[in-house]
Amino acid sequence: MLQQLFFGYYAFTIIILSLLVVTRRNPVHSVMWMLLLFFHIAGLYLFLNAEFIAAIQVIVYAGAILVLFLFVVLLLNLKEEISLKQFVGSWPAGLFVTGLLFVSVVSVLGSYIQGPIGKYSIAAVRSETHTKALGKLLYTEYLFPFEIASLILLVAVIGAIVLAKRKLRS
Amino acid sequence: MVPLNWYLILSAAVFMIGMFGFLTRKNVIIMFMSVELMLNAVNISLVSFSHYLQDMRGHILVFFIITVAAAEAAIGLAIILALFRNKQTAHVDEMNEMKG
Amino acid sequence: MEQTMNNALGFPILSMLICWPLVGAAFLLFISRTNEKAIKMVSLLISVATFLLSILLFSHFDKSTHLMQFVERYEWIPYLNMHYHLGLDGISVLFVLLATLVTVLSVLISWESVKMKTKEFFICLLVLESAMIGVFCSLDFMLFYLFWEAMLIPMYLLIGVWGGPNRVYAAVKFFLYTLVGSVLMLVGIIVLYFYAGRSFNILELMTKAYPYKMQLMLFWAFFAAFAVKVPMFPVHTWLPDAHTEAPTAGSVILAAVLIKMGAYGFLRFSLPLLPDASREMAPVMLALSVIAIIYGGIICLAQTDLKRLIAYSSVSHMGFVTLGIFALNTQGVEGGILQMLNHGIVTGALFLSVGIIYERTHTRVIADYGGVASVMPIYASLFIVFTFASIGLPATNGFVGEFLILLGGFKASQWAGVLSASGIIIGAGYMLWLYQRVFFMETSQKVAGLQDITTRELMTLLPMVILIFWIGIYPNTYLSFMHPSVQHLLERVNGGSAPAVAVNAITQILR
Amino acid sequence: MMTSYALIPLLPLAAFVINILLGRKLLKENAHWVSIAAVAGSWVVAVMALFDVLSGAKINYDVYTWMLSGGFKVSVGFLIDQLTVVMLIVVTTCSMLIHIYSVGYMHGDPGYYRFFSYLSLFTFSMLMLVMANNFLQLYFGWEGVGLCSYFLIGYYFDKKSASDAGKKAFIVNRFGDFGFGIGIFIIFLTFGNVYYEPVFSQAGNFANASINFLGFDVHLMTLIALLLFCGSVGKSAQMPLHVWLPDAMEGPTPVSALIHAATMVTAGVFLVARCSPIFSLSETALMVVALTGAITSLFAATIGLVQNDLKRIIAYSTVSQLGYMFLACGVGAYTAGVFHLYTHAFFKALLFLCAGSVMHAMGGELNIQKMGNLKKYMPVTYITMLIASFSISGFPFLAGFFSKDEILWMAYSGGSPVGKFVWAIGTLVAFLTAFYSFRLIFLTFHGSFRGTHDQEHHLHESPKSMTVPLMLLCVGAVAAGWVGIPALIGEQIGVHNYIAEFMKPVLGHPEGHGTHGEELGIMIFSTLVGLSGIGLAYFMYILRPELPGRIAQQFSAVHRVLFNKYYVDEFYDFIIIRPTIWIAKNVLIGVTDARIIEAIVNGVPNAIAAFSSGLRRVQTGLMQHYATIMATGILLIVAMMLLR
Repeated sequence: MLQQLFFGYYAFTIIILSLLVVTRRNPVHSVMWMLLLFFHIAGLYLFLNAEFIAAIQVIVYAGAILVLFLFVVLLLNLKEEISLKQFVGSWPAGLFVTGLLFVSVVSVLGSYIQGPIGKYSIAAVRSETHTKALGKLLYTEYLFPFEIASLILLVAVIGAIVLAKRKLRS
Repeated sequence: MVPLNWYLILSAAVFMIGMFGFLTRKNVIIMFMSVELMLNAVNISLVSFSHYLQDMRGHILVFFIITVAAAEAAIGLAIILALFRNKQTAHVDEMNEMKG
Repeated sequence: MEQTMNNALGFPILSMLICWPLVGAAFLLFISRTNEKAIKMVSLLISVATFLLSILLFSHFDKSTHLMQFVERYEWIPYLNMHYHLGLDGISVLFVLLATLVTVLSVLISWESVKMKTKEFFICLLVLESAMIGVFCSLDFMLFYLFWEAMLIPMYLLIGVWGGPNRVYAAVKFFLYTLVGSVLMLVGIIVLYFYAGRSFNILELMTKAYPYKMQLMLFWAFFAAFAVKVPMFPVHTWLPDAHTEAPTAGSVILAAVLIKMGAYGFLRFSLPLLPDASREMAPVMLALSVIAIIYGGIICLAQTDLKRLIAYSSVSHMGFVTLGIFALNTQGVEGGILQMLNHGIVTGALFLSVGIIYERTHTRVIADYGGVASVMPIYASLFIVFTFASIGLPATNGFVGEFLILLGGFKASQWAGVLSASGIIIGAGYMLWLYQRVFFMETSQKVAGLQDITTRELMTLLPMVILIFWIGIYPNTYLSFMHPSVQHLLERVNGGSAPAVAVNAITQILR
Repeated sequence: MMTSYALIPLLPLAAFVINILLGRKLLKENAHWVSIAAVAGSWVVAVMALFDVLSGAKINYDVYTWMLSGGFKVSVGFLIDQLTVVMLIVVTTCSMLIHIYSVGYMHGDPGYYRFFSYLSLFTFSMLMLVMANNFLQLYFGWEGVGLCSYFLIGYYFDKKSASDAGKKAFIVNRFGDFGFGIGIFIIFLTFGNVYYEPVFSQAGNFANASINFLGFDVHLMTLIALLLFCGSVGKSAQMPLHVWLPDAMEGPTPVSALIHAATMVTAGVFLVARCSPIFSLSETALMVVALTGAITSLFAATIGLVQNDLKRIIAYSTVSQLGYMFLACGVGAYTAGVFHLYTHAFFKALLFLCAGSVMHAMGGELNIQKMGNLKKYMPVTYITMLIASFSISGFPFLAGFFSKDEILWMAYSGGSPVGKFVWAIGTLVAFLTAFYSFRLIFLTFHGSFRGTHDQEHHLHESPKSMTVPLMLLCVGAVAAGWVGIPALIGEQIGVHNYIAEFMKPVLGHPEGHGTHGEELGIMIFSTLVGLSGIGLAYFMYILRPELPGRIAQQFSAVHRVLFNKYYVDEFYDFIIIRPTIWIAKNVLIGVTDARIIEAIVNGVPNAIAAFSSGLRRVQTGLMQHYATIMATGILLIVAMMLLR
């Protein structure tokens, strides 16, 4: 019962916060609501026994990405921004399509068939700790994708510099 | 015990809200944030799948998604900056160079 | 049946004729574009050399046979049974000569008038020459089609790059018009290919018999390609635009050679491959020809643009050609071939002349002219020769061709003969009116003080004058080339008793 | 010997080539020597040919094959028989005299060499025409003379009226040639040949044949004859294609004399005479010829009555006299027609050259109302012109008298169904001819001078090179007829009708069905008619000079119609030229080309373009729209999977 209540709180808050994020006129407010949203998602992860994921959710998303967003938002002209409508003209179409898509996705949930259960039972992860279990897997079986991810980050770093840098001349 | 479906409905709802944001917002930064929202929705479902199937692969995938999201955010925001410098606007409805 | 003769000359002359301009064009690539004089001299040398080489065809052609001569045959794409197969008979040999001669004159006339992208211009011209020769020599259907389409590209560029103010419209129109027709021809070629047991060999295809329905369909497919090129009424409207906008050399080649290919196509393919359909459809073709003659002529009366007038007169004159061809008798067909040659010479010369004066005045509006005869007497007297050749005055080539055609046409259908003979009245009307407005009357401001033609310009027109009188006074030099080939062709068309026809022909094609 | 005949046309051709190539730079003022030498050479050979023919030779040979295509073969070849020889003599003689005359007349003209080269080219073409041994070569010469006529009428090309007139002459002739050409086609299809000899010898076999022509069954020989006659009508300026000849007077006067009086315009008569074996087989065709001739001669003569332009009056007189010749041919009297052609060449050329002499003196003035009393200043011109006028009016024992009398007698007695009718018209025309000829004489040479003082001051007799040809032609105008003295008179003085006997082998000689008394009556009657015409002119223009004005006022409507040549030019302009150009502009260019063909040709791509520009509107360039559509696509895919 407590679990349901707990999930209910998180689910409700996450949805409300998501709505606030996409509807606020002022981008700074959106970012702030998003910050709160990310913390709640991290909480949900904890609830699902994924403490390492919860940790990087907070560190990377809330700590790094959102701050980056905030920086960029502050570069924009906020005064003009908040005096304008936040939605494009065709927003009802977007709403309609999204709604229908939601209905159709939800309607297939009933036909979900569970696959085979893996070896990482809650108890097994707990005994080893989540971080270690993930780390083992990451550095053995998923070593190659991991290296590629590092390369992607490198490319992103270089790309961001190249794109954001002003042209030397002109 | 919370059924898996509840998580999946939550995930779907967040995803759809993110999608709605992407489809309707003018400001390109908010659109970008909507994309992040959608990624998070996916993450929720992945983590919950992982939990209920007692498998680690969902977590691994989430790990990579977050990595890619970080990279994407960096590049995307850099593009927005460059765009803003050239166009003096962050509103997508004012960018229609591709109009046929 | 043996249909070819061994090459009387010891060397592959046709391949040389096709390659020589291409080699020249490639050579031009290596000359600096600033060195215009060298570019022009090389182009001239190449084209003159090609022309001199083609004279060998004239002197070594065996006039006593209808067989293909100077034949070359090599495997090209064995998988599809395509061959590199070249040869000439009495119908095609003269056009190769015309093409090489006209190219020389085009190079000469472009000497001063092409001011930009000179190098590319002459490369286009030489590539065009090679493609034109290829069209007339090909004995393999696919090779023919290749040259036929290849010719479009340099012409398209000539009009589109070096043309007048409205050049892009004209070039695209020209290209699309001809392409639409050619595509239908390609379908026809493929149908023939499969029907005849996977062969592109024109000579082999000619010996086969095709069911009538198939012939009919193919006839109209080929018609689409050839009629556009001729151009016959009602698909003629690209011609005035193309001629008006094209640079002088482009107009000359267009008038002298390119539009002959349509009529040549009828002679080489439609008639011998599809004899029954040609015979049945001849009345329709005669009617279209008569319409073209009268229609083109009357429209000329209302033209205000020099080049447009001559372009429409081409429609009228080519109407005579198709009339002769589809009269399906000796006089008509021989007259038609001769008239193709004549039209190439006369209309080519008229466009050369217009180019000469356009270079001086930069106007094509007839009303801007007047009294040119007073300031440019030599030019005026050359022009009147062309005018009267165009009208068909005896002793000029136009008369011989038109007379034979009308005689043949009259033989085939009295109405066609009588109605198209009225074309000679209209012809006199618009040409003399044109001449009067441009050359006679008081000297207009625009032409006052113009310098008479230079030696180079005289050299471009003189060959035409000589040919006009040569063909006019002693046409047998040229007619004698055609006799056996035309005879053979007409036997095939009017032969009647075709070999037995396969029953399931249509299903075979469609399979 | 045979080959030397080729020299007759070739010498002028050579002169033409030399003059046109070298004239501008080299010969200049000496251009006439080449041409005159050439035509004199031709004349000599022609006279030799005359003696050959007189001694019974008939020359017919091919020089080379011109065209050969299937069964169609035609050569350049020469046929010299009695008819040809007469024409040769007329052409070379007139041409030579007019060449000489031109030396004086054209002196100082900037296009001197050009003029003489055209004259040579004309002589060449005309000789090719008369010497042809087949229809196609005839056609060659036929068009060739038309070309020269075009050049020479438009000689002063900077004048719009001159270039208009040249163009008009050529195009109007083309209308006639259209029929002529089709005639040749039918001859070839009938006889398989276009040579005179086989055609004429086989014509009899087809006397009753008929042919389906354009859906009508017609008598073959009538059809051929009438089609050939179309050509004659054009070239000889008969109704309804006469309109070009009066305008042709824009050319220099020697040209009018040579081409538009003595030689070229008579080619039509020559053609009819040459084809007499065909014409004779068709009564209908002959009737048409006779009536066309008669009506034209009357029609032209009435116009001639009121014109004031010196050369145009003579031009209408030419049209009228040509009508006379056709009238003769039409009643079967080809010899009479050719005889009149021969005499007419002399006196009409003379009239024109005298007119040229007058123009020369008057400084280009052509209006006879502004002349008068010129006999005082130009005695030679006056006398020669007077004699020519007497000759054309049929004054007894002058050239015109014999030929005209022969025609009228043959018309009256020849047995043609329309003979009496055309005789009556002929006689009336004789009266009118005499009247306007002398009206011209009296207004020009008598009375008082009505021009400006300046002009009067300049009046002078023309130079020798002009007057000598006048005098020579004058001898012809007097004596040319003496070779054809009718038996009625000839028997009294012991001479034969030489020309009729000479021509008999070619043209035959129909006998008149009448008594000597009738013949004498006709002769005297027509002479009296001619004299009364002269008398009336004398009365109106010498005794009562105010009378013509009063009459013109009295019958102003008639006068206006006559003065405006029955409005034929305006009529043609209205029914042929304007509609054609209107159709060209408004129907063919405006509707068929622009609205129908171009509409389809441009319509297809335009439709594609319109469709794609509609399609283009989907591409708004807004990212959200694309994304929404993408989402819709996903939705559709999901829905499809769900609902399957």
